[in-house]
Amino acid sequence: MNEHVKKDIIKGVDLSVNICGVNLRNPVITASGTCGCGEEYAPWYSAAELGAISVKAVTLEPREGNEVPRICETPSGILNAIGLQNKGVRHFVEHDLPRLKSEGAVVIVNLAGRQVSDYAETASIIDGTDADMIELNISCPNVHKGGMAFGTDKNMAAELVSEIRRCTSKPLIVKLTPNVTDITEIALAVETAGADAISLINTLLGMRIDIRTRRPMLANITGGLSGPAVFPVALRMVWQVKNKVKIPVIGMGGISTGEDAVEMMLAGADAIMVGTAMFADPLAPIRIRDGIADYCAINGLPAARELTGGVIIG
Amino acid sequence: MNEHVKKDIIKGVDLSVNICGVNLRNPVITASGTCGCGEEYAPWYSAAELGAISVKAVTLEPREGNEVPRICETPSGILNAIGLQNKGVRHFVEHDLPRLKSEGAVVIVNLAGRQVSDYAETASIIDGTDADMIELNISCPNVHKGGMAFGTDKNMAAELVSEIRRCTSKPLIVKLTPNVTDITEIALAVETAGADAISLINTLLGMRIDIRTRRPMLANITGGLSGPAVFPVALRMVWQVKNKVKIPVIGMGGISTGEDAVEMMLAGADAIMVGTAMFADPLAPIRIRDGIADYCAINGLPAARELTGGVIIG
Amino acid sequence: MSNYYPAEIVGTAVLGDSGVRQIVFRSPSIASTCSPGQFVNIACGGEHSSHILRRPISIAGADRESGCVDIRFDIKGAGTAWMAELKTGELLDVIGPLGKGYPVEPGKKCLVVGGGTGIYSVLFLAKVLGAGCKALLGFRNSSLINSISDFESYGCGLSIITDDGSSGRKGFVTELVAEELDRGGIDTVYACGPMGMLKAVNDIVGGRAEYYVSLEERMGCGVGACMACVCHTLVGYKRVCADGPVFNAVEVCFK
Amino acid sequence: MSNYYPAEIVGTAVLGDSGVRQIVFRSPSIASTCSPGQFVNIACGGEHSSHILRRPISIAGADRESGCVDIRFDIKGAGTAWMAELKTGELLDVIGPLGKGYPVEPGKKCLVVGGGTGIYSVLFLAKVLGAGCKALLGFRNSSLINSISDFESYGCGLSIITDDGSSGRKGFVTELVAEELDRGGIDTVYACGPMGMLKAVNDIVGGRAEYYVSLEERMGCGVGACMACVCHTLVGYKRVCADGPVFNAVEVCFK
Ligand SMILES: Cc1cc2nc3c(=O)[nH]c(=O)nc-3n(C[C@H](O)[C@H](O)[C@H](O)COP(=O)(O)OP(=O)(O)OC[C@H]3O[C@@H](n4cnc5c(N)ncnc54)[C@H](O)[C@@H]3O)c2cc1C
Ligand SMILES: Cc1cc2nc3c(=O)[nH]c(=O)nc-3n(C[C@H](O)[C@H](O)[C@H](O)COP(=O)(O)OP(=O)(O)OC[C@H]3O[C@@H](n4cnc5c(N)ncnc54)[C@H](O)[C@@H]3O)c2cc1C
Ligand SMILES: Cc1cc2nc3c(=O)[nH]c(=O)nc-3n(C[C@H](O)[C@H](O)[C@H](O)COP(=O)(O)O)c2cc1C
Ligand SMILES: Cc1cc2nc3c(=O)[nH]c(=O)nc-3n(C[C@H](O)[C@H](O)[C@H](O)COP(=O)(O)O)c2cc1C
Ligand code: FES
Ligand code: FES
Repeated sequence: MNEHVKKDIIKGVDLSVNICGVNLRNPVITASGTCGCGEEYAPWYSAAELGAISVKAVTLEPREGNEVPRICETPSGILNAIGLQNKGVRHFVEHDLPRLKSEGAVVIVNLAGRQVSDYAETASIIDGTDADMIELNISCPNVHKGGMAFGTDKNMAAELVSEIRRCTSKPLIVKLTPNVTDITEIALAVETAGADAISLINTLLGMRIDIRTRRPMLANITGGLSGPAVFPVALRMVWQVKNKVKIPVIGMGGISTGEDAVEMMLAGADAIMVGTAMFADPLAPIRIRDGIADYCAINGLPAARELTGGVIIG
Repeated sequence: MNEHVKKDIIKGVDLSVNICGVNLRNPVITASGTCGCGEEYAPWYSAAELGAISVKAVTLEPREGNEVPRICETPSGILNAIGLQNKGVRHFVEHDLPRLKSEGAVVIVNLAGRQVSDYAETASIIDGTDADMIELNISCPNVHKGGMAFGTDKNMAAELVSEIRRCTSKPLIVKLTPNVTDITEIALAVETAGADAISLINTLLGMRIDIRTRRPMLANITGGLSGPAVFPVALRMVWQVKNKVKIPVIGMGGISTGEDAVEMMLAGADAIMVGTAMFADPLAPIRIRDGIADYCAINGLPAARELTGGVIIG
Repeated sequence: MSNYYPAEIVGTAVLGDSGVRQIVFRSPSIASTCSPGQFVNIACGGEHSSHILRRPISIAGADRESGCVDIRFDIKGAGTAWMAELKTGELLDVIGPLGKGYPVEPGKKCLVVGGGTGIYSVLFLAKVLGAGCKALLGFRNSSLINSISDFESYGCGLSIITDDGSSGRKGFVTELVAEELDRGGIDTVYACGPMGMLKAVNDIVGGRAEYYVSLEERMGCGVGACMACVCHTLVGYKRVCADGPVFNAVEVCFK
Repeated sequence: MSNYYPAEIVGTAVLGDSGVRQIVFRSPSIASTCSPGQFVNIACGGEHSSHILRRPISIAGADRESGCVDIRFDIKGAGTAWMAELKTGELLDVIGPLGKGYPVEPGKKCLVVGGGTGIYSVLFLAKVLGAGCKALLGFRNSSLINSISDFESYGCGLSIITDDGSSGRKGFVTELVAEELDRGGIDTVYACGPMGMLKAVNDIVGGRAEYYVSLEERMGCGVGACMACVCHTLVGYKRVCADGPVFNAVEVCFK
């Protein structure tokens, strides 16, 4: 499909991975919502240097998003409630996608909606473009109809995925919410319904109150927790899901160092995403890529993909 | 019931709270599993200085617990998988309970089991003692039959609570697990089944891998996440539950300062529990108690209980 | 998180009775490219920190020759309390310059208006404008007054007012703005401070001069990627960190 | 977390080529009550730290008069790396003394056996036992050798062995133990080091002397309350932090 994508060989380590037919030069993808459409991080790195970029969620129509404050800090984490602000899929297809593709980036389009028909229409529009993959966001906790309900019910999740499967022949990643009792149940349901890969985790639902004003820290009252604080929960879920499904798994949640990325791959991730870490260090994705190479080189692994699922149990 | 318990008045602030008929001199309770049966913290404070002590889970028969390592660190948190090691309820009733009661502590007995009959028999034994309350642990993630299954299914939870309700006339607190899709559903089910109060949260299921050995950091593979990292999740759940149930709510999860405790009470907690914070600072419960008094004094609140549910929405 | 963008601290100070802190750090790249109204983003808590978000702080001054950058801040919470303990010789983890600063046109007669921590942002502007501007500063009370001699050294005119009259005149900085505008001849007004002040000044300016405001909002990325820091404008939400923090007041929806 | 139990650092050092760090801090309460085999629990990362667990480190020496306590440690991970950067005059957040130390009976002839970071714990013991003991120390190679002159200064006998023979004799410390025991007259053997070494020494001692071992395990509370740090004994699990870290080897299940 995208055979032209070159492989990163760093310190003699082949970093390339293949996620349902799409070649990534390295396993590091920037996470949806934290890197816009790549432009803003241009002073630090080009989106083409990444394994891929998962762009800010696009919806059928433009969305305003939530009131401010939209973000606050928690111990080793942050809460956000952006509310899917975006200019709509048509603007994305006209302005952002061509730029990203011409730069040579592998583009994952994160897709959100309110109802099945929204999702479907948006997916059909993306299907007609040269975007590389679709990431179905059935997990946004910050809008009343942001898809989280789809992500917490295995039947609704499966229905949505089947429907979108019919709208596109592009590789379909389904992004899961961690706010569920049994993540493997949802993972199996979306696999059966036709997902080509699974990405997880989206944010954990959280809340903070400003004790000076006694008001919630976020205008939206609750928001999504991300950053290092959630890493152990994310790692556990990736491990559980990898043990159940056959399709590739993209792991994320709190990864901020090369070591974290290695740990996530050992737990079962075929590739990883980096979000919140960029807020502290814009160069985080590059540093993490190099850290994976370092670990592999030191441990005599010829290719990063050999890390996947390498945890030794028992 | 325990009218003799004195009220803490610090800086003119009345810190006392009443949880389903039991008087606590202040709202700070040490969390089950983190303070043993109180003895070890004697060099720092006596259990009688606390609002109450929730002792390490007791089970009908002695339990060995899990292999080591049983604990590891995560960003602003820890994972533990102790596995309910304890000497059984009879040992507790003979040795620990009399000592705690003679010291003047308000004692909450944290109760765990494998099946309904275990729980019931243990509750009946406790019912015949002078323990102040029972905390039904339907939420331990670290043993295969540690009650977590009860805590993730509203019907199983309700059945267990009804059964235990029949075994004891003591105030019955039910401790919920956060590893569920909808915490309010479980909270309502246990309230209807006869719970007198709800405590939450137990730990979030997590995992870490040592990338040097490629083995899980814990012998149990997965463990429970606690500490500041989980605070925003705990706060959100306390707020959600308080908005649904009429019975008192005891909030915990990552509280390490007086400000955290105030925030948890504003979210809806009638009392709070402190666990992991004691590992960093053995004096944490006392410091947190004083911090609550400071906040109330500065903000002109005559009694700490007025904090409960004081968050301003809208 | 660790010191990815280290800059050596070459001086620190407590400014007068106000408790306001000053840090001067060496960063030739920031000093040589920054302009008034831009800000830096500072990592707090050190290498093992539990604080994930950087703290945005306005650039209060910069010197190309020495490569030094001056920031001034109030202690508001954990991050600024930590910054206040830093010492000369230590490293500051700082990213910048960020955002779009005040547009400056030569030869214009200007007012620079500052309230609270907003005075640090306009201090740098006053340095650039020099005698071409008059600075109008509001403080809650006399004990909070600081950075005055710096404004004076830049040769701009200066008027100070305190809410309680504990130093100089009693009242709000908006009164000074009204008087200066009534006097006539002002081309541009620049302001940084609390939203209430910015809005009140907007009403007073009422189209009689160009009016630029510097806004504050809680930030995630600080570079325009995450949509956390938006403000309402006539054309919808804009990002304070990347489209601002300085905006032409005509496009801002003051509420 | 903040400095709840602050003790001023009065000296730091890097010990020889080994890279081992030494910190001496002033804590009269710890110095006056501690005994060999006990440990302190140190908060790492500073006030804004994301590290929740304290790090257990053996007391390598203490002086009642000056109130000073000596600890020595290898850099293993984030916590010890942070500790290694501490400087004289800074505060260490330290709780102790914790645990049960080595039981010492006057007039006995003893061997103190140390391997790896286990030598710091037996260093304090050698100070107390003085000429009543002989210290047998094993290192992986010569570059890791440290603290030797301290052992010497306490007047105890001393033998060193390295895994690779790069300094002194080549082999494992167990060989030295076997030889000393074969020579006869040893009442008590104390050992601290890797589990493999403790077990091997146990086999060698084989009931010919009293044998005490100091164990390590990952800790939560460090005071006996959480059941995180248990070890297998003949009577079930015991807590390394509160029932140990020193145990009579007869009760320990070496596996
Ligand atoms: C563009 C810009 C320029 C600024 N320039 C200055 C300056 O020159 N001097 C100065 O004293 N202050 C300035 N501020 C405000 C300063 O950023 C906050 O006071 C500081 O972030 C508080 O951090 P804290 O950890 O001490 O407080 P906390 O309340 O503990 O901070 C918690 C979180 O909220 C954020 N936050 C808190 N207050 C504000 C605020 N007013 N604006 C934005 N985010 C906030 C913090 O960045 C952090 O993420 C500026 C803010 C912005 C947006
Ligand atoms: C009773 C006792 C006494 C000790 N005395 C010394 C000493 O005098 N000198 C010395 O160099 N080391 C000593 N150690 C080992 C020392 O505690 C660890 O090397 C240190 O905790 C590593 O922390 P870190 O953050 O650098 O490593 P990391 O691996 O990042 O630590 C992560 C977590 O694992 C724990 N951990 C890691 N290694 C160990 C270990 N071997 N034992 C227990 N917990 C561990 C840490 O405490 C921390 O909670 C002792 C351990 C114990 C239990
Ligand atoms: C500010 C912000 C905005 C986000 N927006 C989206 C989004 O639009 N779509 C989506 O699927 N996930 C979104 N996420 C979730 C991230 O993609 C990611 O799943 C999560 O933050 C966990 O990874 P991290 O800890 O590395 O940030 C957002 C996260 C943040 C912090
Ligand atoms: C080491 C450890 C052991 C625990 N054991 C129990 C237990 O036996 N029963 C129980 O209900 N909760 C147990 N918990 C959970 C705590 O009581 C508490 O719910 C959780 O740790 C969150 O609070 P914290 O962040 O303040 O620690 C344990 C927690 C820890 C850290
Ligand atoms: S802080 Fe991310 S867009 Fe402004
Ligand atoms: S560390 Fe808690 S019992 Fe030993």
